[in-house]
Amino acid sequence: MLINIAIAIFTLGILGAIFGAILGYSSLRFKVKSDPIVEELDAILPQTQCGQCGYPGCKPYAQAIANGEDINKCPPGGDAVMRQLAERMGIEPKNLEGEEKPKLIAFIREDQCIGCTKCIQACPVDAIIGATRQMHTVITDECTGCALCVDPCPTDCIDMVPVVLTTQNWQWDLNLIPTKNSTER
Amino acid sequence: MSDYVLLFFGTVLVNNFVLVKFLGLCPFMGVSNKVETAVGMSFATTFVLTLTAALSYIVNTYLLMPLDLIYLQTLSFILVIAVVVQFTEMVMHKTSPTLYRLLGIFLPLITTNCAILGLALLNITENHDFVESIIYGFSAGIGFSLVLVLFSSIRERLASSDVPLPFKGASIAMITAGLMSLAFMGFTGLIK
Amino acid sequence: MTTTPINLLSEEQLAEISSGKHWSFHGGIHPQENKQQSSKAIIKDAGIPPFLVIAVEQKGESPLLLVNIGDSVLKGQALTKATDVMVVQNASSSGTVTAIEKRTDLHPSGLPVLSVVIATDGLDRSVEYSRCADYKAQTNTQLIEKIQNAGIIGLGGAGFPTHLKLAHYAAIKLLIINAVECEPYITADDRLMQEHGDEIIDGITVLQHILKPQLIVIAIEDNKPDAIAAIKRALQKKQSSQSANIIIRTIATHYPSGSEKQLIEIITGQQTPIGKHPSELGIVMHNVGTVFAIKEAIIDGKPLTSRIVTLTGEAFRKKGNVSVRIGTPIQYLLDKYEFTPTASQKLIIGGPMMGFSITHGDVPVTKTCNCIVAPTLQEMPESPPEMPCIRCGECAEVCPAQLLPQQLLWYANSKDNSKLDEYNLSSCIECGACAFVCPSHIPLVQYYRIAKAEISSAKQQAEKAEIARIRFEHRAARLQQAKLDRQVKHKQAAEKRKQQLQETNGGEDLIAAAIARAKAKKQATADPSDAPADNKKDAVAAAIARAKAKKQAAAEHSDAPADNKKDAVAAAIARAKAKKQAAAEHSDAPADNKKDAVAAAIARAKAKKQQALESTQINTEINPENSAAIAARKARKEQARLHKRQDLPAQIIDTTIAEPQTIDTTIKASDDKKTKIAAAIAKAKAKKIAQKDQ
Amino acid sequence: MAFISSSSPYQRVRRSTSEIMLLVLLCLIPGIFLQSYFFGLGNLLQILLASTVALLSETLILILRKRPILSTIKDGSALLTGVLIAIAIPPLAPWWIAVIGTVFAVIFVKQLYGGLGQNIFNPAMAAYVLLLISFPVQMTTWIPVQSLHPFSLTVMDQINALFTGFTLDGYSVAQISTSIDGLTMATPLDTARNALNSGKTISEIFNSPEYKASSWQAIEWVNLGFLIGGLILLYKRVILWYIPIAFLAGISIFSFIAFAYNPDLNISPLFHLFSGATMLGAFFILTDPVTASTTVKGRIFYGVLAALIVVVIRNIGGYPDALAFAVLLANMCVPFIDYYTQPKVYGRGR
Repeated sequence: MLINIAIAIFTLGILGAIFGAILGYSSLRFKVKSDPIVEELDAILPQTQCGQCGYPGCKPYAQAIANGEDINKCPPGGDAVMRQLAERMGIEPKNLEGEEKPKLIAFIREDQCIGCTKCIQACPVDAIIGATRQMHTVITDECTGCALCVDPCPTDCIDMVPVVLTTQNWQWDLNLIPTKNSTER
Repeated sequence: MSDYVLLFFGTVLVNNFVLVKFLGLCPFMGVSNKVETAVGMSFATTFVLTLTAALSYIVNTYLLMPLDLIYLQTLSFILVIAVVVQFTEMVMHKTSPTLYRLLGIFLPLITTNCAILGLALLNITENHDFVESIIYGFSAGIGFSLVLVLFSSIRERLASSDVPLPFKGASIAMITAGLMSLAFMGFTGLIK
Repeated sequence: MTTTPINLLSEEQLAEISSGKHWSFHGGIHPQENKQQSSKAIIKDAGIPPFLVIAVEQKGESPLLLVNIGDSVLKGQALTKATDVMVVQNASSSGTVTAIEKRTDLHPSGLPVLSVVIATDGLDRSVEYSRCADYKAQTNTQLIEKIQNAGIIGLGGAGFPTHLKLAHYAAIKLLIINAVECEPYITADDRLMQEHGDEIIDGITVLQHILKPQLIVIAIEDNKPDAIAAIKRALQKKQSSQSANIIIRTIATHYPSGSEKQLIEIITGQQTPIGKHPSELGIVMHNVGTVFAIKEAIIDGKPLTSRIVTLTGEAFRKKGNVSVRIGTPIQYLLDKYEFTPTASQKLIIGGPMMGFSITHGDVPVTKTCNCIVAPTLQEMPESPPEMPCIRCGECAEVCPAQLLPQQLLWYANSKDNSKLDEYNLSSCIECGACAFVCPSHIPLVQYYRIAKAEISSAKQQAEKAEIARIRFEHRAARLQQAKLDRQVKHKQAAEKRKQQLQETNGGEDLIAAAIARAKAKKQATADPSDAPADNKKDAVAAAIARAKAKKQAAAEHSDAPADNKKDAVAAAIARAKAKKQAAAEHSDAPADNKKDAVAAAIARAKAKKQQALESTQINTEINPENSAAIAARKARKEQARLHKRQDLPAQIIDTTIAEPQTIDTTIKASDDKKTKIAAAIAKAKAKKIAQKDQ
Repeated sequence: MAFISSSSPYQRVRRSTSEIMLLVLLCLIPGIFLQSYFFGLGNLLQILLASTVALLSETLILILRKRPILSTIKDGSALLTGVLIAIAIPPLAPWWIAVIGTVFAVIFVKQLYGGLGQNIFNPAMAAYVLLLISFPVQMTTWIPVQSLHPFSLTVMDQINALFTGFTLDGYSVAQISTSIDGLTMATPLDTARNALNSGKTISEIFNSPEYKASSWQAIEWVNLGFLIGGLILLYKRVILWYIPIAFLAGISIFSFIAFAYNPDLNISPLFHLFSGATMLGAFFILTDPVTASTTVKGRIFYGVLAALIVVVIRNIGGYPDALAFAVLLANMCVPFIDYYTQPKVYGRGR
């Protein structure tokens, strides 16, 4: 009886040891060094560098997501980015934290700018040019609409304005030319 | 030879593990959202099934039977399965990190996939020899892959259809699986 | 823009083409043509409207204007300057420029673009046209420039600048003249060919001279027998070595055979590979209207000032083709040709398959406007309500791009952009064949346009994000570099101080060591908080200064033992620390503290600036001649100081060192500016107070 | 002056989805007529019953889903589903067969997937499979051709049989289904299968009294009826030729291979073509655009796949007719087929 138990334990032990050795070898053989997912996540993020997620820029947030941070903390990216992140991470989409706003860009009212360079220092993408005591201006093509320059301005001369609609960025619209839909999607 | 062919088609179509035997439903529901992941899961599961079939046969025939340790079958098979799955996981992490992440928890969960243990035990109850065991394992994997890939391509289409809210997601997938199972009933009696 | 020919037509292929063989394309439809409504009457002049609105913006870019408000202009006078991609816009009648402003453009969006408004004088005086009988003496570059200056763009619909199309004349083997006009209702090209066959052949000869193709094919649909006959006659008249390689190809009426890619497939049997330009196959295509305009520009010296527009549809009493001056308001045409609106009237620009609707007549005719359809409800009834797609596949059968419209619709509805890409949505030419046949009346084209716009905006956003990321990373790197530089500088300064100290103190090292220790300690406490430690640093500096003073005192009094000195330094440090803590504690939130500090700094900076300004002004008053130089020097000094204080990034400093001239202008404008600045400062102060109150 | 703003194209073909469905229904008439000529008015009753139930259940679910009712009902798809189910089930099957089948088809197989255009499986065939698996006895009892009836059945008899299981004279459906010779009636495919299983060869079967008593001639006629209807559909371009031709060609080829391999154990291609629901399936069921493949190559593949499954199951499987199973299995593969049979887009090489 006892010998049976001993045989059983011994057999399983041997089996376990063999398998353990195989696994140990393959864990060395198939070692994975870096995690490319951070780069991929960073590519999905809108790169506004606005810090609304609580991280100082998009890359740190991408890193944080890879480490298990929530994917719903990027209001500039909106629902679309969140869904991409969810798909990429293989997790369920969540409701966005904070609300999605229409795309805005910064605009400096010239007559009130005193040339303090505060906004220049605040801009994460160097989209404001100007010099001390010279009027500053926003390069509209480069502005990401992060609004980080609004608060530092001592004279409150920076407004966030919607992007001007031209024939170039105009889009066909289902509402403009309504399509009737019997299933009321 | 024709026996093997019959065994293969019988296992893929007539006694399909998922739709007829209802084994391995967890990954069938879990990773069928996208064809890409389904294909990855199919490969992983087929690989695990085949390897497990071979290993469990060896363990059973050359270790447990001679030592009269049949009562340890379940225990040692689970050990075999766990090792194979771990191994697969490592290989996959190395070769395809994207797929590794997409499969997520379902990859280690292959361990607890009843299809695998079911296969090991069925191999013994059906008295399959070594080659038969491997063919059985492989064809079970192919059968699983077939329906998983078809199911996932259906679900991709379902994702953008106007399903009533209470039936969105898993519930319509269940209904679809049921209908697929109905269709597979047509193969009954094909191979006796 | 040069393109490398990848897959030029071979001699055999060209021989096959000229032998009369022709091909067909996938799909296509046969809509009701309704061309007889307008094809019978000869082309009339639409007359001179009271005012012309000539849009000068091209693809979102405003060119350099050559006229000002109030200038009188002549017909054919250039309004804008040509740049490499843009063509010249010419005045289409004589008169006075009354406005240069944004006006609604002939575009489905109905958005305004920069336009020149000319009040016509009814005289239609034109600039002197210089006829050029022997254009063959001129180089290609000269001819192409002439075409650009004549303002010629593709008149078929897309409006691609013609000079760009002619630019790669090097490897053209086949020139196709597109006279297909496959859209229902439109007969502008048809009439043009019937009445101006000779001029068209002349235009073709001009193109032949520029491009030197081996073969020229004039493609005409078989529903225009009169036009075919006219062109044939004109070609026979030309019977010479020139016309030897010009052939007329009659093709079956089959919409959308007039689309560039489909026509190339009909004529050559080749498909233009995705992402490639036909010129890479050695093929170039020009619309027959464009050819006519080229003839006028090169031989007659006349720029493009008018085009032929088909006015058709049952709601027009007088239908037909008219020659309309570019910029003529559509309302003028509607009134003149007795447009009688009916219930739920539509007004379609272009043909009924690919055109777009406009909501009012207050828009000008542009160079690409080939047709205005005003159908009655019986002619083109409202589309019945959309039904669900039953995947019947009719759309895939007719799609000339061989797409799967039913799948595209499915993914457009679920906004699955990657799938749309996989199913090649970008290859859709928006011909409308799919929507034409759809039994569920789904406006497929509309869905695709929206999806395309969404994809392109997503792409743009991704590109923008990439640029933003690069800029952010560069900035971070620069800041890091600046920080390192600063550290090096500080270190150097510290070394210097130490040396000085050693010199003055004769090797008394003890205190320096103590300071170093104190510094280390402070850094340890200061490091964890990221606060912009101007204020902290100040405090630290103060403490150090105090410590220094003490040390000096101690050195002077040198009877005090070293231990004592150390104690004193420690005490000073302790005091400094206490002070700092107190400062930190006295405001509840650290952020407020920071803000206060920043605000205070700003206020200080401002006060300084104002002082500087005032002094500059005093200087100006005293010695106006020298003032600029003085001001500049002062400004530089000020900037240097600010630079030290605020650690500005190097890039900004570069631009800040202002030239005297700029300062000069600032001073001149200062009266006006001063009040503004004062207001701004007041505002800043108010803000500060408000923040403090919070 | 403001004009109406709308999207191009402004011209359209004037054929609608409802018209397509109506045409399909009309083209079913020859087959239905022949069916009722041979088997009595039972199938007309079934059609009446099933259509009513289909429309009612469609209305019910549309109310629950808060969707427009009238315009959806008008598309005619529910009606078509009901009619197809009624044609497929035995004419004197109990009333609840039709009801269960139709309710299942309309609610579960169609509307839960989002309604017309979005269902994955053919509703009528899914319902048929469900019924066949759940109620094999009721679903395989075909009454004999009227001329072979031992009793003459009146309309009232049939109505009664449908709802109570007995004729007015008190005969049960099972009794009516027995022909003069006292042999239980089944479809010819069924008969052939049973005989094959009991070890007879094909030629023996065709000469046996069971087979002669079976309604094989009638079934052939009905198939012919559906063939005519299908040809009209093809002519009217309501359906495209790819699927029917691929399916029928597939049936002929696969069954010929089996027949050539062993003519004693496998039924002939001609018999395959004109028995069971072959013609109904080829022209009216497989061609259902919603559940069929939409690419040209895909449609051909789809037809051939269905044909292969039909022949395999008919010849060696456990069910007499396999069309419904084949349709479901082929439906299942459609998204996959569609994905891999995309046509080459213009400019993507030749």
